[in-house]
Amino acid sequence: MISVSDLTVRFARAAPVVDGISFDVAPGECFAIVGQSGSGKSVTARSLLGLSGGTVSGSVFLDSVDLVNASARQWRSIRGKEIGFVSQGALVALDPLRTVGREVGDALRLHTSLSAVEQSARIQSLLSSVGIPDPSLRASQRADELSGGLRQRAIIASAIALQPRFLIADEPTTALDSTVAAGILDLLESLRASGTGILLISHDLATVSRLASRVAVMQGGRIVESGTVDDVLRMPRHPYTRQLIAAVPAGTPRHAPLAPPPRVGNSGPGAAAPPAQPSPAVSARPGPSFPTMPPATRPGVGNEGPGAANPVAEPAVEHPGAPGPEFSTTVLAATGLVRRFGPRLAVDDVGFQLERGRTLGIVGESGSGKTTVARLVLALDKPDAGTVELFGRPWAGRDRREARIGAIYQDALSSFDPRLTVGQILSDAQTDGRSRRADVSELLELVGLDPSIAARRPRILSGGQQQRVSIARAIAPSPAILVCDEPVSSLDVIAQAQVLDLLDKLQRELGMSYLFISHDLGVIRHMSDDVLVMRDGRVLESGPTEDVFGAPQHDYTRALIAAAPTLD
Amino acid sequence: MKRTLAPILAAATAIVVLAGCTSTPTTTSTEPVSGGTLVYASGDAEPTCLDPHVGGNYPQALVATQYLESLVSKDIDGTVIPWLATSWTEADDGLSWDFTLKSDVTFTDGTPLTADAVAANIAHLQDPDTASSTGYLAVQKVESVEAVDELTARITLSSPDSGLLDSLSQPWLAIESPTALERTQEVNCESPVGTGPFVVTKWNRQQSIILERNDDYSSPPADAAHGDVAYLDGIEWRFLPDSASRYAALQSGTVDVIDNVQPDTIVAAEEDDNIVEVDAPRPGASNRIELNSSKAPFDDERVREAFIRAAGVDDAITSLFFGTATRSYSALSSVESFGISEPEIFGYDQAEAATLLDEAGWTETDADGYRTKDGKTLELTFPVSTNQSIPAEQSLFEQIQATAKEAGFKVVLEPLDLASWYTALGENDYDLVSAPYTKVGADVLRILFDSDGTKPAPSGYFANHSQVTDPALDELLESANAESDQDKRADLYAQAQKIILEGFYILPLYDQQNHYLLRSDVEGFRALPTVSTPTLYDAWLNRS
Amino acid sequence: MKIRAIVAGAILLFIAVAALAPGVLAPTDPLAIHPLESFRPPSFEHLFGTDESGRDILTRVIHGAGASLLIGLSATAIGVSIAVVLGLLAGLGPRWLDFGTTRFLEVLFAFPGLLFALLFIVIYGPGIVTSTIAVGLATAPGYARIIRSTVLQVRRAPYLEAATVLGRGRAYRIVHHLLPNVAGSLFVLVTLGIGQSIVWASSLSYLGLGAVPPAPEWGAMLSAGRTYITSFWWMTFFPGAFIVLTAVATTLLGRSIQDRTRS
Amino acid sequence: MVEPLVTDPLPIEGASRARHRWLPWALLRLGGVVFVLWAVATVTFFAIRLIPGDPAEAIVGGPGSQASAEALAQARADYGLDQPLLTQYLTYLSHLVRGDLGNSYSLRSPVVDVIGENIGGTLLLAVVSLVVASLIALGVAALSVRGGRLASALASLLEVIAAAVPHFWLAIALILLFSTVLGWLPPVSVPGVAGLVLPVLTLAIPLAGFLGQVMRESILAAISSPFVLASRARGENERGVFWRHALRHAAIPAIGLTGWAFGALISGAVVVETIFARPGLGRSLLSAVQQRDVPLVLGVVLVVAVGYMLVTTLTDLADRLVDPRVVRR
Repeated sequence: MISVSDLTVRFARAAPVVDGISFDVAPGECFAIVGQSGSGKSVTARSLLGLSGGTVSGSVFLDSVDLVNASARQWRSIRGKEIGFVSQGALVALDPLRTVGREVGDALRLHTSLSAVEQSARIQSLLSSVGIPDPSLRASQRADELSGGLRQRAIIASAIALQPRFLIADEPTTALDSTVAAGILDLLESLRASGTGILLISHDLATVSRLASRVAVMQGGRIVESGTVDDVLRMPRHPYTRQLIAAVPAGTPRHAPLAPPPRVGNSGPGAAAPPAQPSPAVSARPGPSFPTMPPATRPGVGNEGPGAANPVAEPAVEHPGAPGPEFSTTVLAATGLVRRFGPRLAVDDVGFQLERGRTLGIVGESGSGKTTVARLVLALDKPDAGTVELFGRPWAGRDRREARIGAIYQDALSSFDPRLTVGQILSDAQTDGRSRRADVSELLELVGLDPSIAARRPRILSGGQQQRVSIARAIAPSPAILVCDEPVSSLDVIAQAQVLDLLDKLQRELGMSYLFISHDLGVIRHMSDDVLVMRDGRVLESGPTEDVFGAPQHDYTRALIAAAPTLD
Repeated sequence: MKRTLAPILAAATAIVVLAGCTSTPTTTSTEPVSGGTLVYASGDAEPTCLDPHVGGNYPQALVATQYLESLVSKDIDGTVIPWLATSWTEADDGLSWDFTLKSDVTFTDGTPLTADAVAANIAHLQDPDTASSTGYLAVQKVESVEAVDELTARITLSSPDSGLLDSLSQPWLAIESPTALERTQEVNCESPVGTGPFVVTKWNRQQSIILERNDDYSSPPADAAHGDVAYLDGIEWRFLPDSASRYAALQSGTVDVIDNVQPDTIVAAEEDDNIVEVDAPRPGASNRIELNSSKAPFDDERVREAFIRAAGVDDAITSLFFGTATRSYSALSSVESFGISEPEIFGYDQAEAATLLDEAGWTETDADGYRTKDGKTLELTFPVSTNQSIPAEQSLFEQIQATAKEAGFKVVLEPLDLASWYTALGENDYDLVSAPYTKVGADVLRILFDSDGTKPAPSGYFANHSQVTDPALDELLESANAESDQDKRADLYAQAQKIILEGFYILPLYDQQNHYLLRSDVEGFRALPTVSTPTLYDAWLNRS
Repeated sequence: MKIRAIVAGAILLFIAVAALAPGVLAPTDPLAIHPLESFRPPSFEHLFGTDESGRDILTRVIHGAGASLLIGLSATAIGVSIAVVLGLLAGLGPRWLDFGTTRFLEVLFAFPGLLFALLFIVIYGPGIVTSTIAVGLATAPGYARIIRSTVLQVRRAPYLEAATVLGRGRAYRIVHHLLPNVAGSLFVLVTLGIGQSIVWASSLSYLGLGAVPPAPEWGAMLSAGRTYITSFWWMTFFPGAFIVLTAVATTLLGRSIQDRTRS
Repeated sequence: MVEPLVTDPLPIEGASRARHRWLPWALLRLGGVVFVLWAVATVTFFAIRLIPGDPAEAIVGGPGSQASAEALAQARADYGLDQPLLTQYLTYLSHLVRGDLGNSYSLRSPVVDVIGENIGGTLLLAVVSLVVASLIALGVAALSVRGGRLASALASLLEVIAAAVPHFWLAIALILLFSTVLGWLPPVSVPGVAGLVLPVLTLAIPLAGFLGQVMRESILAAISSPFVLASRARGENERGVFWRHALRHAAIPAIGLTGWAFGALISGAVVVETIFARPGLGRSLLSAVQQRDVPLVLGVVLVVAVGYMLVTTLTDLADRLVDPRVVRR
């Protein structure tokens, strides 16, 4: 039994990062701590191993052993032996320069007197026990020769090498594909079932709900709410918990807001997007007139989608006159796209159509070719076969200004010229590169940012703010199509919710069509009208979102759905 | 070896100046011990050829003294004494000399020393292929050499040469094995063969020359302290060009003897009981700045005088040499008995310099304070050979530059490597230059100031840098050289020197500095009184 | 971190003032000799002592800043100019050009710095101008490689792709995004390079192949002082210390700029 | 912030694929070496022709060398200066291939012999200095990493200073301290270990400054990385973390710098061998430069270029052994 009471951790003289929290974990139980980055959950996990690096007060007991006052010698006999640790970042938690076997065997080397041969045998049996095929080969390889899932399994193998009674798993599935993550969670579950106590740390309520029986919600170093998973999810008492739950896109209908209606004008730039702090008004504002956007070239305003619940007034803009009803509403069409990288087919006969004002989601795991599709559509890359048509005309990257296709990216920050301020970036986009001094306050307000942010450089903004700037830049030249490549994958769940809400709002206001790419089934399902499921460069199935996910035709789609964490 | 040893020993020890200490045991207190290898660290350039006939510079002389010997030597008083030649006679007309050689002397390759060997050596020096400069100039008057008998060589001259014995005493005219000279120059440069107390066994280029004792040695000069083979087993002759590391090496005992000692180091060494100084100024010319009289502005004697008046030398020597060097007012080294000193000619007087320049027409002054004439600046090019002038001397030139500026001279110092320096001289692209010239005897004046000296030797070198072409001077030098009466010679040389000094062709500085520092347990070290090169024949190591 | 930049800045400011207006800091003539006051150790009268001709070393060090800095700047300018041409050719040109330039640089790298400088000096003879050019040429390949990789890095940067998507042409991207960002690291490179160039040039001077006495240039002062090192350490110590100080200050400044742009 | 989504690289099935790439690598590498050597030879060939004036005169030591007519004729014959340029060039190359680098006029012996006599000393100096520099750098890096921020800042400053100190100045300071004042070590090179200490320190300290900076950065990155946290969580102690993780990561940038370090050491050897009067290539080179002994200068430069290529090839190999990721990239 690990019992923690009044645990406080502080670094130097700053305010405590963990502020008087108490909980306990019993053998065979999974206790979870949920919170956003900066909430103190990882520091909590590390302080149970004496590795927080800060000043620890309060009490932590492993049965009767006082861990707060443990000596270095005591710690060494506890770490790895009594408490195993599955660390954050599956892809970087193995030393890339050492073989997997050595990494896994460390605990054996440190805590047992097994001979080299015995150790090697034990390593192989450990690797197979965590579901790694061909263990002898894998033991001789280094981390980068293993896929993410295998790596995380190897890490678990190293943590359970000595069959510790407790396991601390800090974000064990982050950055893993959902099907892979599901496997890892199953593995942890089997360990729990065999009597190991698990402390699970996660930012993702859905992940937690799969494994834990009890959960604590952490915010700002404190536990704001705790209880059984069922109670907390069904009857959240604390507003923050409610906000977290609401922010989960999985299961939330299309166009329904994920974040609570925010209040106006308090987006302190530079603040690390405090979760409880809502963004400035989005839906409350009337649609702005766009001085730089000639009305004649405005895209058709989205009215085809299931936009019935649209609470916002249509912007006061005319429809472009030309296209009649017989004019195709297809703004983007891809046919038979093929892209080879060496012997590998990254994209293999992919075709789709994107209708005006609608969102086409592409969902797939890493290596499925979805980002390559995005690059082909943006004409940043040439297909080896197949065509892309914009507004019925072939498109290969010429006359980009006429093309009216924009993009936002997963890593918004690196998409900004590091020398430029927010204002310069947006002015450049707004004036088609003619000026870097134009007034961008309207644009900023449109994406819910305070105009004062214009003087700042993007790198001091929070991730959510950076993505908003990126969106503002993308919509400045009034594109008809926006390619969104994993736009929220780097964001906290609440920032993600706000950005998704913003994208939804802008689509309805400006009538843009989205090609929305994500690995996250929940996000795709929430955002898309139509969906494409990709795997290994091929389209497995496609169709209206609810048709595809409601009645999946393909095994892989079913596996994806099964693996996707939900709150239910 | 009929002479008694006592006065020679006294003379030898007198040379050793025991620097600032009394505790060091002196040579006379213990019996010499055989054995040990002495490490000599030379700051001079590494010779490119160990045969001093080839070219003929001081670095070659330094090391050659250990393995080559000359026909005659000199004692501390400047008297010519026997070495490989036991006696000599000059014909009445002064046109031939007979040298009787020491018997039973063999070169280290087994060749016996004979009159033919002497003939072969002179022929080698005169052979243009040898590219000798120093030796070549010294035997210019030799017409032929014949073997009268096995041990008597007769040297026939084109005209009388009273400096012949002086010339023959120099290491550049040392006698080498005629058999060895037959070899290619490349081989002979690598392993010259002589009769000396040591033998070259190995030459590690850029590093050291290894010398071993010649166990068959039998021909020390008449003033040597002993007559047997050398005490030392051998010598490691190292090249340490950096003066600071050279001194540090001596202090630490890594090496036993160093040469080319800087003035500040000499002063510092006085504090060190373990180090002894030997001061052996070189003979021949004094160190001097030569004024190129062949072209403007120094073709005007007034300008030359003005420069000499304006050059502040005394303070500079005081500050830079710490009393280790004495100001010279002579064209010759202070060890040359025919030298005359004329301090009054070289007075420092800026006002006089100004007047002289005015007279010479350099009346205008430009913005920087330099005199001009017809729009031309009074500029003096001064190529400085960084290989030949020690840093203190280069600093001295800087100070002269600074004081000459007061009078309106723009002295342009051009530190150059040896090759570029020769080029500058060869192209007559200099107004001032300082070139050391070491030679035994006052006849050096003939080499430095005779009109013939403006023509290059086979090696390309010419010695008359002031480019004096004065028939009267040529005449005086020639008759002095032909005269065998010492008093008359003295008078003739004095007249010649007066012409040189009063013509303001040179600015004498000091004797050519030649200081050695040695560990105090190195005994019996001395410099040969000929060209002051060290001889380690008598040296021994007083260590247990 | 900030203290580092401030200290470095203060040192460089002092050196810059010394270089531009040495008379302000040291009013007397650096060439004026006082033979009878030679070799004075550091004292109140002569903070850095005097040299072999009785010249005040502090005065000479201050007056030498200009020449030394000029050598460092010129050498760096030569090196960086060549490197910019090579680096941009390789980084922006077609593949074959990049291949060719890269091979060319590889060949140059086989001549380690000082050797290249010595090779140059053996061809054109020693002296202050040749040694400056030699140092510039010798450092060029290193700069070129860094510039090339910076160009390639910036060229592949997501923000250039973002600019493409926004419809900016190639010329616009190069002029408005690529070059300014490369220039940033170029500035760091130059800052770091000046100190190193001064060190290199002074090494050549020390070897007797660069600047020559009596010019009050640091390398030349070192060269003049080295024979007196055992007796009069201050003659070498102070000019050497200023070379080290300048190199350290430029390095620290370069680093702080680098860190600022990186984070 | 949540971990950014890292795309999962394709796992490589089996190590055999990596092994198959050695042959093309070796061939490519060999081609590169041959190319660079050819290019270096070509550069040196044209370097002689860049010298103003008569190339024959330049070869025997410049216009001031007072070269004899025979020496000039010899040089013309050696270098075929009376032949057409292409013939000269081919002759030059064929001489090089046969290991004939011409004659040093200043030392009056074949350049190959001069280099042969001197290369050992320089190599010894360079290798020992490299090892010592790595040890110093690693030691300082390790200590400063443990010592916290202040120690780290101090170490960083020391490294910057060390990297900025010119060799000649350091050499003089070391001689003053260890020979003149303390009298512990000989100020010039003597046979044996004692004579090697000061030259090695002179070369190693600035190099250690450079190496230390990169090593410390990668050690810091390594010990704050998740894999070290994981390792600690398995019960590894500080020493284990250092030896099993940090050291390997420090080695990678150090290996990458070895080629550069070789160049820096050879450059430094010119100064150090002169000051400490050590026989070696550097000292030969300097005196050759001072006497404008062109054949010797070119010979040394060629040999150093060969050495550089060898070193970079070896470090490339070492890099592949220490960090298999390189092979797969």
